Amino acid sequence: MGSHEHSHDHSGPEPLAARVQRMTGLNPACCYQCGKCSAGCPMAAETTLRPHDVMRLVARNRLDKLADADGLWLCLTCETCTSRCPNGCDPARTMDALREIFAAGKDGKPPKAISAFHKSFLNQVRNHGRLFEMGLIMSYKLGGGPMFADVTTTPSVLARGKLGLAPHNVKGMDEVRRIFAACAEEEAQP
Amino acid sequence: MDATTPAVAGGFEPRITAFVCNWCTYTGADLAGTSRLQMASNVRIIRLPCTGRIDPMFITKAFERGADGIIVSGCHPADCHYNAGNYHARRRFAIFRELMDFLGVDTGRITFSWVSASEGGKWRDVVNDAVTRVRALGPFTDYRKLVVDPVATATGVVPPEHVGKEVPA
Amino acid sequence: MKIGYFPGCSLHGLSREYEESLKAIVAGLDTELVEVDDWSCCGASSAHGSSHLLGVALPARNLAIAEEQGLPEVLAPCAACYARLASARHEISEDPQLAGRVNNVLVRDFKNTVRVRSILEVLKGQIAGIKARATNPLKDLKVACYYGCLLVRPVQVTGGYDDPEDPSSMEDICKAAGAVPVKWNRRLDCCGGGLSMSRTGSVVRLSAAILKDAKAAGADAVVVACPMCHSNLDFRQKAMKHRGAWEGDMPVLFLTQVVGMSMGIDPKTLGMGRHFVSTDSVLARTAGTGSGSGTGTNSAAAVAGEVG
Amino acid sequence: MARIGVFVCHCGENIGRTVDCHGVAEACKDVPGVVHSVDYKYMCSDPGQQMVKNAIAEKGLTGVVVAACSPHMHEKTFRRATAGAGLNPFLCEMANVREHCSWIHEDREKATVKAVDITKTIIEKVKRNVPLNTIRIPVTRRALVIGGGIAGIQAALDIADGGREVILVEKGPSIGGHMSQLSETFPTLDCSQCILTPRMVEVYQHPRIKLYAYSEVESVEGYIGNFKVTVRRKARSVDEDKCNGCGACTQVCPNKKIPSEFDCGLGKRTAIYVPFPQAVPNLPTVDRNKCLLFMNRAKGRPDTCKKCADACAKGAIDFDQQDRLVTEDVGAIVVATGYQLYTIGKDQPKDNLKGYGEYGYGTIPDVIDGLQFERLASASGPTSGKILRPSDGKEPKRIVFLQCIGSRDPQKGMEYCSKICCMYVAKHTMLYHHKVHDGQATVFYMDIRAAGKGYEEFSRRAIEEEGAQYIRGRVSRMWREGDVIKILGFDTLEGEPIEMDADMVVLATAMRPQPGIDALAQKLSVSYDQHGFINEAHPKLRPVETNTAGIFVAGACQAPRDIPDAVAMASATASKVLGLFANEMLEREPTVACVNEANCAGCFHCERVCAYGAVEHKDIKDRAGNVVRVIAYVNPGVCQGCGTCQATCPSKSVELQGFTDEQIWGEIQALGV
Ligand SMILES: Cc1cc2nc3c(=O)[nH]c(=O)nc-3n(C[C@H](O)[C@H](O)[C@H](O)COP(=O)(O)OP(=O)(O)OC[C@H]3O[C@@H](n4cnc5c(N)ncnc54)[C@H](O)[C@@H]3O)c2cc1C
Ligand SMILES: Cc1cc2nc3c(=O)[nH]c(=O)nc-3n(C[C@H](O)[C@H](O)[C@H](O)COP(=O)(O)OP(=O)(O)OC[C@H]3O[C@@H](n4cnc5c(N)ncnc54)[C@H](O)[C@@H]3O)c2cc1C
Ligand code: SF4
Ligand code: SF4
Ligand code: SF4
Ligand code: SF4
Ligand code: SF4
Ligand code: SF4
Ligand code: SF4
Ligand code: SF4
Repeated sequence: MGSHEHSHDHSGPEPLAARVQRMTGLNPACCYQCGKCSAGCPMAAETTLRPHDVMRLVARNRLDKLADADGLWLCLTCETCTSRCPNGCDPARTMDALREIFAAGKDGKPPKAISAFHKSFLNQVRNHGRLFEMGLIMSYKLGGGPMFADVTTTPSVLARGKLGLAPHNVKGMDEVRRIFAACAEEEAQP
Repeated sequence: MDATTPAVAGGFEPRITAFVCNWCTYTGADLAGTSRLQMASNVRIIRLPCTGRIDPMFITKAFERGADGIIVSGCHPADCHYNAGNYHARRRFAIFRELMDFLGVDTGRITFSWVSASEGGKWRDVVNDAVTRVRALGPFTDYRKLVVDPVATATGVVPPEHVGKEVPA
Repeated sequence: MKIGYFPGCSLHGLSREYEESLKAIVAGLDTELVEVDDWSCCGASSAHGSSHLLGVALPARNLAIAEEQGLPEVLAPCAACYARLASARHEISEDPQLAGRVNNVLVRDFKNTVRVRSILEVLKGQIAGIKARATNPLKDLKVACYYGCLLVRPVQVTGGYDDPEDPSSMEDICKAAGAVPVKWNRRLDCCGGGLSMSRTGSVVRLSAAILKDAKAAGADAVVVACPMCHSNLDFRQKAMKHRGAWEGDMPVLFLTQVVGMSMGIDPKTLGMGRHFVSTDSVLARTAGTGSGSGTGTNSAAAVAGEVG
Repeated sequence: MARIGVFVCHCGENIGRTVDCHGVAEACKDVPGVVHSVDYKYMCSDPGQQMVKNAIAEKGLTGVVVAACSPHMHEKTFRRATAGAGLNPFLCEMANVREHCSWIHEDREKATVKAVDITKTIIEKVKRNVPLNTIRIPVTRRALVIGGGIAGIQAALDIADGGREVILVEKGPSIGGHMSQLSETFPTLDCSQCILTPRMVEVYQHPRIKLYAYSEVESVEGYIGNFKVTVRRKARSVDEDKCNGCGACTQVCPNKKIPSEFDCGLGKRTAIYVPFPQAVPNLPTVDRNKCLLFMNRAKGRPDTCKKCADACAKGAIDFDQQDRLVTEDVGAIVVATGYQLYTIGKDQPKDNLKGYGEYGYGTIPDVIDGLQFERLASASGPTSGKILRPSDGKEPKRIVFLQCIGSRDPQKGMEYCSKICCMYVAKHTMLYHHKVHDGQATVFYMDIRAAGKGYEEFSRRAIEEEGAQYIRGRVSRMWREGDVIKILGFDTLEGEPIEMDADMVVLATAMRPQPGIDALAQKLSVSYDQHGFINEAHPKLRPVETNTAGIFVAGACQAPRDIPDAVAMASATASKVLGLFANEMLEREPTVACVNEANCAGCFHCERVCAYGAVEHKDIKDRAGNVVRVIAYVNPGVCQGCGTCQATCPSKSVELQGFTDEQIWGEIQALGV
């Protein structure tokens, strides 16, 4: 999670807006709800929470509403919202922070297919230092991703010499694992 | 005077000199008067056109002459009657405060505040707070430290002789 | 010129033709790529959504190694890697606190001195060389230059080497290679990026709209500079057809392949055979010197007036 | 030897209740230099004032201290009384023992001690006071107005009607400014030309207005009441005395394809041109960048063309005319240089990346700005008032307006609200619906800011009665497909993305100050904000003055302004100017700074901190006339008496009269008993 240098002496839980501001260094109150972010968001047609909704709910400390919605998980991190926001609000970064909050598992859960993908991805990196794509597909399917999609195309991918069958580890695996461990440890602190 | 003089029956009563601008704080203090806001009687006001006119040497001089605490107060930032005088004052006093700190003078003896013409109540609070704080700090005795001339230190220029000279009555 | 090189996972996997073509063209451009020693994954779209620190530390490890190698700048040809590396560099330089935490995690003395370059930035600097070596200029090849999301924005991260809303560097590079960029509208729209596997439907919708617009503008091929864009636009065309979102075959080329073709490099060396949508139509139009390949004049006429 | 008189006032019970006034008077008697010390019930009453006068006469006082109320209350009263007795009024000061003492304390003993202290500080100050004389500055009673938009026109007319001469300098070939480009004006929809043209003619014919059109201010020297202004009269290549405005020259000029500035590029003009038919002065101007003859000259080729000269029966065309510099003495200056619209898209320099590529302005021909729409809607415009889009001349059936483009956008544009665009967009939708009966106007907005008399009613009318569709949300991107503009927006009230087709789009772009305003402001030494708008002296109480005395500001060069605002400001500046011109001499308080020439080291720290530009450079010459030293000189006409220079001067060479170091040391001294 974000920086921990500030200690919070007030007893209640930290309001979401303050928490996000601490994590991102951006003030959610800067958003004046113009909707330019959502107007350009490629996923606006598919999600129930668009970037400007997310900004509003953060400003209003509505962790509950954010937890129930798909918007965070469908975001493509394409930065369209961020680069067009008149106020420099950076909704993409805000969503990262929220995903981080939810990924920690205490406040809600990402949809299965998507979390399975990210989990598989990060496992590949943790175990090999690089992405082993064949391994990613396998572990993703096993981990809860849609079972049959793409399976039919895999052989053609192999035929074009695109997928390696055996993982290659980086030499500095110790360091990569240490990075993961250290980040996890820092995250785990209250 | 020396530090023992003010130790009257009720204990130590600090002497505080206030340097205030004519347009905001002096008028705010007038308003406190017209509103009959009661406050500690330890403060003596010196009126200047603008906080921009206040030379840090006034403060050292006042300490030297027996003040236990100082108040400097003018218009709120951006409200200066003269546009920018208080801006220059703020910069000057930031440096001055560091210098006082460096000399070991408790900066709690010096209060900087902004009091507008409509803030009679705030002026009363500034006065009462300063008196309480300085009373707790006790009499100011180490004004000898101030013999080092802050302006000279800050600017490298020694002020000319006539500064502070006594005028024969 | 020596420049650090961060291939990233995709260039060693799904998009190895990108690396193949890149290496083939730089050989002719007096640029030497020095691979970052023992580089590791930048974390791509997964790390930063699960832990901000991880999303910064993974790219930072690579930048730190490059720094130790004495490399002043690193090329990340994959747009996603570029975005992760450049944004890590940006965030660390903006936030000394974060810099401290990253150094703690890496256990390295990383000073964040390495500049991160996109493929567009590097090739833009080589335009004269590309022009000079274009022995097989792609005269009639009408290309739709596709930037996608992360190559030119946000400016805070890219440093503004190109306009985020009206970029021109890819077109300039294609022009130097003798190709004819078409004017089209969806060159900055997102293709669906990282949702490729987990939410194919979204990718099909977004990518098909891009291909349709390119086709309407009269493009013979779409040019990309990102393995993820390539895979969504090329590999997913089958799924698009299957779902009725797109018909036709639009070859999708890496920018490096376009440059390579203009230099007359063997298509095989450029990895042209690795695409899912055949590139034969493209190769056919540019075979030889590109002078009189009279095919496809119908669409050429249609766009001749619009191209810059 | 000082002879000070002290007068302690009881103010009835107001002071007397808590302060032992008699005791104070007695205590002051012991202060060295005090020769007279009394107390009295009401000092400001006639007998009270008489006591002061008598004491001055009888005791030969050299200074007066009245310990009473705040100087803000009665300083003037007692200074007048002092002067009445023949003593310099600045030798009288008040000790505030009421507001600052009797009214805020209850303890009589403490209050009395404090009252003595207060009175003693003022006694010590007055001992060090010196006689000061009111500063009198002669005033040249002519005014300069810079900028001939509606604001400049109004200011010039008001001053001239008030009986004073005015010089009006306009950089363009005609006066009129942006108002002359407008079609109809909110909130009443009256024709802009109809109300403006008579005023322009009035300027031209006014016996007391000297109009310098096609001219710019070259330099300004001096200070309030005494400015010397040099004006560059740019060469029009037309002799104003000979030309009768027949227009024959413009008919024959072969270079007819120049985008007209007046029509915002939607119409064309010739190289010799009159910007619009009602131009004042009605004189043509040769655009030397576009005239074939001058283009030839630039290439070193012989003069050819000359068609205009051949056509001119008056022989008025003068290709060899040069810029002329004229100098004028004026006492006051009004700055009214107006605004420009935020130029985006093509005009935007690419390297600062502040353009709006996402809206295609400059690349999509049917994306235009508000002033271009005004020209389309204007009966005298390039389309004779028909709303026709630039690309193909078709009437747009679906028109979309985008508000706040470049405004309220700290990332790419200006963070401020341009104030007038909500209103002119509402106006544009009405004009459009009046002209295109089967058309639909849609507005993307964030807030509707219509805070003026009749403004809210006006914008509601656009929506309720005239059918404009208002959608709350900013558009993200626009592009062209075929001849349709595709708009990607979001309706934040409905919560849905919108993809909309339009035939034409109008961007309500931000209002910014005129280019070159910074250079002009520097010449005038007035300050401007980070956007280039001229700063007013006080945002509430001195809205049309600048912080340089004698220079005033009106209209959209101070902030985004509509016509009623601009005109109100202009009239206010005129009343300020006329007030200044009411007397031949300007009187000022003598509490100004004064440089000790012997000590001044010429470091000019004082100059840097003076917000009023009162510090000037003065050459000290030896007998041979060589400059040996440059020192500071404070212009008493400009100095406002803040004293910042004095606190800054490292060698204490500049002193504020009435608040000298000696006086203040004296006060401090008095407190330290
Ligand atoms: C699209 C649009 C529609 C509008 N509609 C309305 C409306 O319906 N109702 C309404 O009340 N307001 C309207 N306005 C606002 C109106 O245009 C302004 O309020 C008004 O023009 C301001 O007048 P001004 O004299 O301050 O500035 P300007 O009109 O800009 O005049 C300034 C003059 O100064 C000259 N100048 C500039 N610099 C110099 C220099 N250095 N030396 C000499 N001369 C110089 C310029 O050439 C110009 O002639 C509209 C504005 C826009 C953009
Ligand atoms: C809650 C509130 C907050 C505000 N805050 C701000 C702010 O922060 N900043 C700001 O710029 N503005 C503010 N304003 C606006 C500000 O109060 C007005 O702009 C300003 O007071 C108007 O001054 P005025 O002289 O026109 O009218 P008034 O202040 O109303 O003065 C009119 C005077 O005329 C007298 N009078 C009335 N009729 C007659 C008569 N027939 N004969 C003789 N005398 C008469 C009245 O007794 C009164 O003294 C605020 C207003 C409100 C309501
Ligand atoms: S995040 Fe930015 S673009 Fe989105 S609604 Fe808020 S201010 Fe507008
Ligand atoms: S970064 Fe996410 S929220 Fe922002 S525009 Fe892209 S998909 Fe939408
Ligand atoms: S001079 Fe002032 S204090 Fe004295 S009676 Fe008059 S108002 Fe009251
Ligand atoms: S033809 Fe001659 S007189 Fe007529 S407008 Fe032109 S310059 Fe003036
Ligand atoms: S010389 Fe020719 S081109 Fe120049 S203004 Fe006269 S007619 Fe026009
Ligand atoms: S006046 Fe209206 S349109 Fe103009 S900037 Fe302000 S809110 Fe936006
Ligand atoms: S600051 Fe003092 S010494 Fe320096 S120029 Fe001004 S008056 Fe002279
Ligand atoms: S007193 Fe103030 S206004 Fe006068 S010269 Fe000094 S700084 Fe300038």
